[in-house]
Amino acid sequence: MDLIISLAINGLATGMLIFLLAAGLTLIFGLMNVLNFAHGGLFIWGAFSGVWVYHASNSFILAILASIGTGLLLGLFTEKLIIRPVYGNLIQQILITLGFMLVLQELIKVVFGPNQKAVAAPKVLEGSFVIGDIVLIKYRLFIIILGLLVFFAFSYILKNTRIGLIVRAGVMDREMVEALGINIKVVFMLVFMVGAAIAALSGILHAPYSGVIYAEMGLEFAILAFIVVVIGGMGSFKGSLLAAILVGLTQAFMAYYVPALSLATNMLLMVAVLIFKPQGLFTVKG
Amino acid sequence: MNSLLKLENVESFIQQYHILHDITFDVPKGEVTVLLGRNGAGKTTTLRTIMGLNPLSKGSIKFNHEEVGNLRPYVIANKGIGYVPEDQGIFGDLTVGENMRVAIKKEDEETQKRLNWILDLFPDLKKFWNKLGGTLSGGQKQMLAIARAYVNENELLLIDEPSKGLAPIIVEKVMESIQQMKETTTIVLVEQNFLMASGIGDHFYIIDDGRTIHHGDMEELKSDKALMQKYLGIA
Amino acid sequence: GKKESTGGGDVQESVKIGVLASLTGALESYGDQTKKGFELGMEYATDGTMEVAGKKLEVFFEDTETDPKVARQKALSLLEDKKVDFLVGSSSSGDTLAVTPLAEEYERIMVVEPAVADSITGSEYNDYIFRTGRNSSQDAVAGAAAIAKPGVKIATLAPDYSFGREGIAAFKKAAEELGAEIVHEEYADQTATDFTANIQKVIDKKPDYLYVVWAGANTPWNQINDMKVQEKGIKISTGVADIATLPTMIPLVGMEGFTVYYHTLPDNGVNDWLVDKHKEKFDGAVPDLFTPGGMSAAIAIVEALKLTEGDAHAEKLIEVMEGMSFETPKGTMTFRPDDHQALQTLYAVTLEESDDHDYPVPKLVRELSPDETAPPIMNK
Amino acid sequence: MKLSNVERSTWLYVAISLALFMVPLFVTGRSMQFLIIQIFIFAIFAMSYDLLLGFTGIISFGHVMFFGIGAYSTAIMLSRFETGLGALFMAIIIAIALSAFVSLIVGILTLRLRSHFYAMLTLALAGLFLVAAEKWTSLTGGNDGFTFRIPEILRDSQILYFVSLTLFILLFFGLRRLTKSPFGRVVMAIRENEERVQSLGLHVVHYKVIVSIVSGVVASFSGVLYMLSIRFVDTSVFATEFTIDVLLMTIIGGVGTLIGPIIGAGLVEFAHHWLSGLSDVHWLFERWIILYGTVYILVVIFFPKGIVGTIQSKLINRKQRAHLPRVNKSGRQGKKSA
Amino acid sequence: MPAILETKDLSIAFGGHRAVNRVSVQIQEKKFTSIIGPNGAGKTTFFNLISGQLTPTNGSIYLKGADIKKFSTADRTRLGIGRSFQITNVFPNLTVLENVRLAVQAQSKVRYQMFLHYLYYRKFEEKAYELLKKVFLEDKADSKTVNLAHGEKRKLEIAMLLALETEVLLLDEPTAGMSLEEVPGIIDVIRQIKEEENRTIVLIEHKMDMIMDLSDEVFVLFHGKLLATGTPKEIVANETVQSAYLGGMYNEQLT
Ligand SMILES: Nc1ncnc2c1ncn2[C@@H]1O[C@H](COP(=O)(O)OP(=O)(O)OP(=O)(O)O)[C@@H](O)[C@H]1O
Ligand SMILES: Nc1ncnc2c1ncn2[C@@H]1O[C@H](COP(=O)(O)OP(=O)(O)OP(=O)(O)O)[C@@H](O)[C@H]1O
Ligand SMILES: [Mg+2]
Ligand SMILES: [Mg+2]
Repeated sequence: MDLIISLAINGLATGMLIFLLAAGLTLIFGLMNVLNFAHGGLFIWGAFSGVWVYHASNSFILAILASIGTGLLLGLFTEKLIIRPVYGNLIQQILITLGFMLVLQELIKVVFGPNQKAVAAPKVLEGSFVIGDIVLIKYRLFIIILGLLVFFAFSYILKNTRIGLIVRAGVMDREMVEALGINIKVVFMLVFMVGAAIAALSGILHAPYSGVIYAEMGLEFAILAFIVVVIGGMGSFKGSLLAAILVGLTQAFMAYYVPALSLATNMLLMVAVLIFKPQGLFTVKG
Repeated sequence: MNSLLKLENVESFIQQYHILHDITFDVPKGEVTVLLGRNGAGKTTTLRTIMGLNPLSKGSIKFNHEEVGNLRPYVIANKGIGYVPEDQGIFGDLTVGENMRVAIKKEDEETQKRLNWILDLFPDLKKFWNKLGGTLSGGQKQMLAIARAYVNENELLLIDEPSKGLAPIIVEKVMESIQQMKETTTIVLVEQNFLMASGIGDHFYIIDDGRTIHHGDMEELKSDKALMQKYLGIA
Repeated sequence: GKKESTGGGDVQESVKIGVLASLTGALESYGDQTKKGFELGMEYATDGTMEVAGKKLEVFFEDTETDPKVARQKALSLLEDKKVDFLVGSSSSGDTLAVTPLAEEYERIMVVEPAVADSITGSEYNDYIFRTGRNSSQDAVAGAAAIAKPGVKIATLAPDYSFGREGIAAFKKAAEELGAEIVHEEYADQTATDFTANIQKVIDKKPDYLYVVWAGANTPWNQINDMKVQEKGIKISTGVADIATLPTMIPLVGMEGFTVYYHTLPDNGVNDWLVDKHKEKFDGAVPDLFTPGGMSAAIAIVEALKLTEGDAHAEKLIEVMEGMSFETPKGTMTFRPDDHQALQTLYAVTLEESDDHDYPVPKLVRELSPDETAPPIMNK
Repeated sequence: MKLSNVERSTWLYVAISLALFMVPLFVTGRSMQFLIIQIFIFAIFAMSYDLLLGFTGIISFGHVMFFGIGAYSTAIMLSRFETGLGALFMAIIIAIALSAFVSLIVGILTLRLRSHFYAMLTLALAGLFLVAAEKWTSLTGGNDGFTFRIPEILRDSQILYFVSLTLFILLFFGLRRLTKSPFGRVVMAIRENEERVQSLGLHVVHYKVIVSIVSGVVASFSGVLYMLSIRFVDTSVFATEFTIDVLLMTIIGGVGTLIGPIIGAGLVEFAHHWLSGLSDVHWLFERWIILYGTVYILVVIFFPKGIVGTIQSKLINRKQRAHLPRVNKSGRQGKKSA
Repeated sequence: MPAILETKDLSIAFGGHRAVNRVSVQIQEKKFTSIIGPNGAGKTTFFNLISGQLTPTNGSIYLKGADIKKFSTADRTRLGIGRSFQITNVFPNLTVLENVRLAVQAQSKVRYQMFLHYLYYRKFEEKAYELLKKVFLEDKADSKTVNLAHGEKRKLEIAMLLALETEVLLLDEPTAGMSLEEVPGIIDVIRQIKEEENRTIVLIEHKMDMIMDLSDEVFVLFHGKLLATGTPKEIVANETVQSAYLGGMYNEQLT
């Protein structure tokens, strides 16, 4: 029983981290229908810039703010120069965002050097609570809380403002939204910036979790995030959360009980979802 | 005569195609101006050019004596112009209610009053308030498109073939609604249903091959069979 | 055009060497180390003349991008266009294996450095391949030598692919020969970020040691620490890699393991020269994990050419290189005649905090002699 | 069919093909030939991808699995059995059968659903193939891979060049004909509006499954050739990077043009080779990947439909402008009297 | 005369809403049947059920006595039910001629032919061109379909339906948005098909004069149910129909 609780909590934390990673993607992919392969690039830039500030200032809070700032800025730049010319064209999106991904990834090495960087959790979040045989890693609890916070904040915003509707409408028919008196360009830009900021945030949060950051992790994690978005049903925030948690938990339990298949966990999960519930596991409207 | 919208020698290209050659017309405030013409004459393109959805290559478009040619569509819309597009422009993955919410500019009492009036006009919309726009019937979509334009207070409405796909009884309601709105709102109407066009139109312009080739009072046209035969092909 | 260009050497004025390494991409820091080490090695072995037996030495570096296809293409270009007499490389085993058959086909010596796969000098062996880098089995034997004693209970954790599986298999064999007992083998997804389940299983088995084989940036160290493995009386042991990874090992201070190289460990003149020269040339930076390897490869080539008096024909070279001993920053290395693997010193270390760095550094426990770490012969 | 009916572009392609046969006369270096062979291989791979993406509108994120199937069948057959042409022939048969089977299954499972399901299922399956290759070490050599020998005659670089070129040309003309056949027309209509094709009385799923099979089989040929050229296999032949590469090649050249992916393959291989070679010139170019990524971005901005696609539509526009009045009246007449 | 198409208790519900509710009708061979009804009455949905775009929750559909409920859209087209769409639904990036050519080809035996060039089948192209002429669209033959004006798209929709040469033609508001001048021409085309080719035509329209002019029989749908059937005259005289559908304006017109 203790073991199960331990596994569950850790799985949940992994899931939350994946959710944070996927959240930016869901927002951009789900609302704006943009397949943003540069997402991983935003993620690593968030991680590296945050860690740089963290090491310079010794303050994790500053680091988080810095990476959000980086995300917003990069988001602005990316939307204006990279994404704007290719709205509504999936194929061009793939090419241009992959190209930009390469540039972002390689630029990391120019700016921060080619080596991986070790990152420790801030002192307050280091170590774990031990209750009986249950080990609760502090940093993971922190991530779980933060993930839930992001989830509820965004669910609230999307539900209670017109923004979500406008963006979705804009994707279906840009012209019509403009003809209704809405400056869709600005709306898209803001949404993209926010998506980029969450990606960057998940980057800095990921750093102490895995203890190390490196330029190539961007694409790796972006693919994972993409899988989660699909399993959750495209564009559904709740779906992404549940799918991410499902992936986290499955990984944790498979690694313990069926280690032989743990390599294939994500893929098997995806195959199962596609075959048995192709609309996505948790398609919820909105 | 107090003119609200004035087009002078408007020309427009879509990609390399020269679609509008010379459109000139004048929309007096508080009246219904009808654009007539055969398929492909350029009526829709004219409305789209006014809305800023097509580039204006030459000529001028003045709204309230202010040049609006080639402004961004949302700027034009916010000057008080509403638009019902020919293809309805319904957001298929949004519900009827959400479609309306996207359109509503400010949520005040006035708007609520208008909304109630619209829902009385088209009870179907009320009934299917939570239904996805994409699953509506053709006529219901048309109603929704009209409703979206009605819900904000606009000085000018551009309406492209509203009667298309509507049951006769609804066409009648739409005509009535336009009559009611004339007090506050000026209307440019593209309409093929001559019964409707002649029923509510005050003036008409005939467009052919991207040019305005004739205009006059609707009453005149209704009584002048030769004119109708010449320009509209109806006896 | 076939045949015309086989056999180099006799009339040529110079001897050409092509070095393949990952100079961009995920392994670029390894490639960079090899490159720097090789350049310094040439300088050291020729006393700065870049000549041996009256012949000029020319070196060409090519980037394999860690892609077997590119590696092969670059190797072909080196062999055909540059007409090199030696190949050296490369940073990844895949790149290396895509090239070794070319060494045989063109009858050129290839010095493998630092690719570790056993199969290079095992199942995929050919006579033209010599390896100055250590192989996975050597690591495993060293890992075992560092901790295995009669009565010691060991659990293992490794990534779930051939590198991890083979590494553990070799470790197990060596450790059991030394009298230890392997109580549990745990394998984790190589891309995993959550190791708690695996660590939990290890804890359940209550071993004396947890021996970890890991490669890749997603390390389990933090989580091992967070789950208080060491507090539970389980000691950690693993191989210490390059300097960039040392900060990630802060949670492992006190662990007993082994390493291929750390600049303070070897005690010999060649290493002193290397450390000094490296600092001088590269802004005070010290040589890293694979720098001495690159240097060793260069020294091996120059020494062999000295023995053949500048003759770069492969048959001649093979003859002198089999069994050849040469001095490297890691002490004396010897190419074992059976499989051309260089037997070499590895180092048993503990990881200790250091005053000079904000990361822990390995402290020598004892040198593991070339004989002690000799891997099994696998090319038969 | 009379010669006069043959399209003008066909003559152009025939001429280019003949010219390609001459290339080894000038390019004698084995490494350059190797590079060109790689272009043929990836051109085949990219054409197969274009058939899916460009002509039918199906996105696959796991196309590499067919490449890998071709590669492993070849590697395993050649290393297990005598390295004669017989083993190679068997390998090809196995590659065809296996990739046809896999694409049939994937097609049947997902092609009746919305388009991205195919993308995701192929991604997942390619991932599973990768895991299988990594785990089944006795057969695949796992992550380390293994080397093997190929039939004596193919070891000669020139001969391998001609073999690859011939296969490439055959497949090019074959696929071109397919896209211009009545079948191909339907397939292009499916890309435009699937539902409508259905109500014309055509079974969309049949077409898509057939396309998916053809594309899978063609892709597996590129895997076979790849093995003959590098004679070493490891699990990287199932790596997602290959899918991304082939996706980029197809898009850069221009989707739905068939010739575009070929140009894309050439461009990507050469740009890659050339840019990475620049690192000797200046230290700035050590980060050549930045330039490489920038090329992608520039292509989208200056050639939004891909290189061939953009040029084609420019040409068509010019033609239309020139003939606009005539096409409607006299232009049609000519056709009817013929 | 036998019924070529027959529905029995045909129903479909979306969520709780019964869009078509137990509709049983018989459509006579070679007759002209019209369906009218208010917006949202279920007319298009009824077509969707017959042509296979939707699967009924209840009831059955018979074509010449055979139950076709299990058949796919494509199969039903091959069996002889062709339809046009209310919202124009064609291949936007192909030319107008190509659109029709595809429909002609779909009807032929070379649907899976992969090895011959499509231009080899010249007769398809000629036939397509003939059809475009029939609907007065030949001068747009080489335009991309996206670039057509609304009315032009409606004509293309009709040409494509004619190309299928099915026994039964389902026309969903074919003249909506077509100009006054052109409507009579299209009506002529439809009449001509009815008279010369003896095909069965089912029409949905809101233009009452057209219904009156062409129909042999009229069905009225109301809230998913069959409200009335009869000759055009009977229907127009029906008071329920008048109040539910036609409204005052039409009556004024009649009187
Ligand atoms: N995007 C486009 N590209 C090229 N030509 C176009 C485009 N849009 C419209 N056209 C052409 O411009 C002309 C005018 O079209 P428009 O839609 O304005 O006509 P309309 O008068 O509204 O006709 P309808 O009554 O059929 O709606 C038509 O001949 C049409 O083919
Ligand atoms: N796919 C669907 N999902 C949910 N509801 C649907 C769907 N299709 C149609 N409906 C509903 O069924 C009802 C009937 O629609 P239908 O399109 O058949 O009407 P119609 O009689 O053709 O009307 P119109 O004259 O306006 O075209 C409408 O209320 C519509 O909203
Ligand atoms: Mg129009
Ligand atoms: Mg309808």
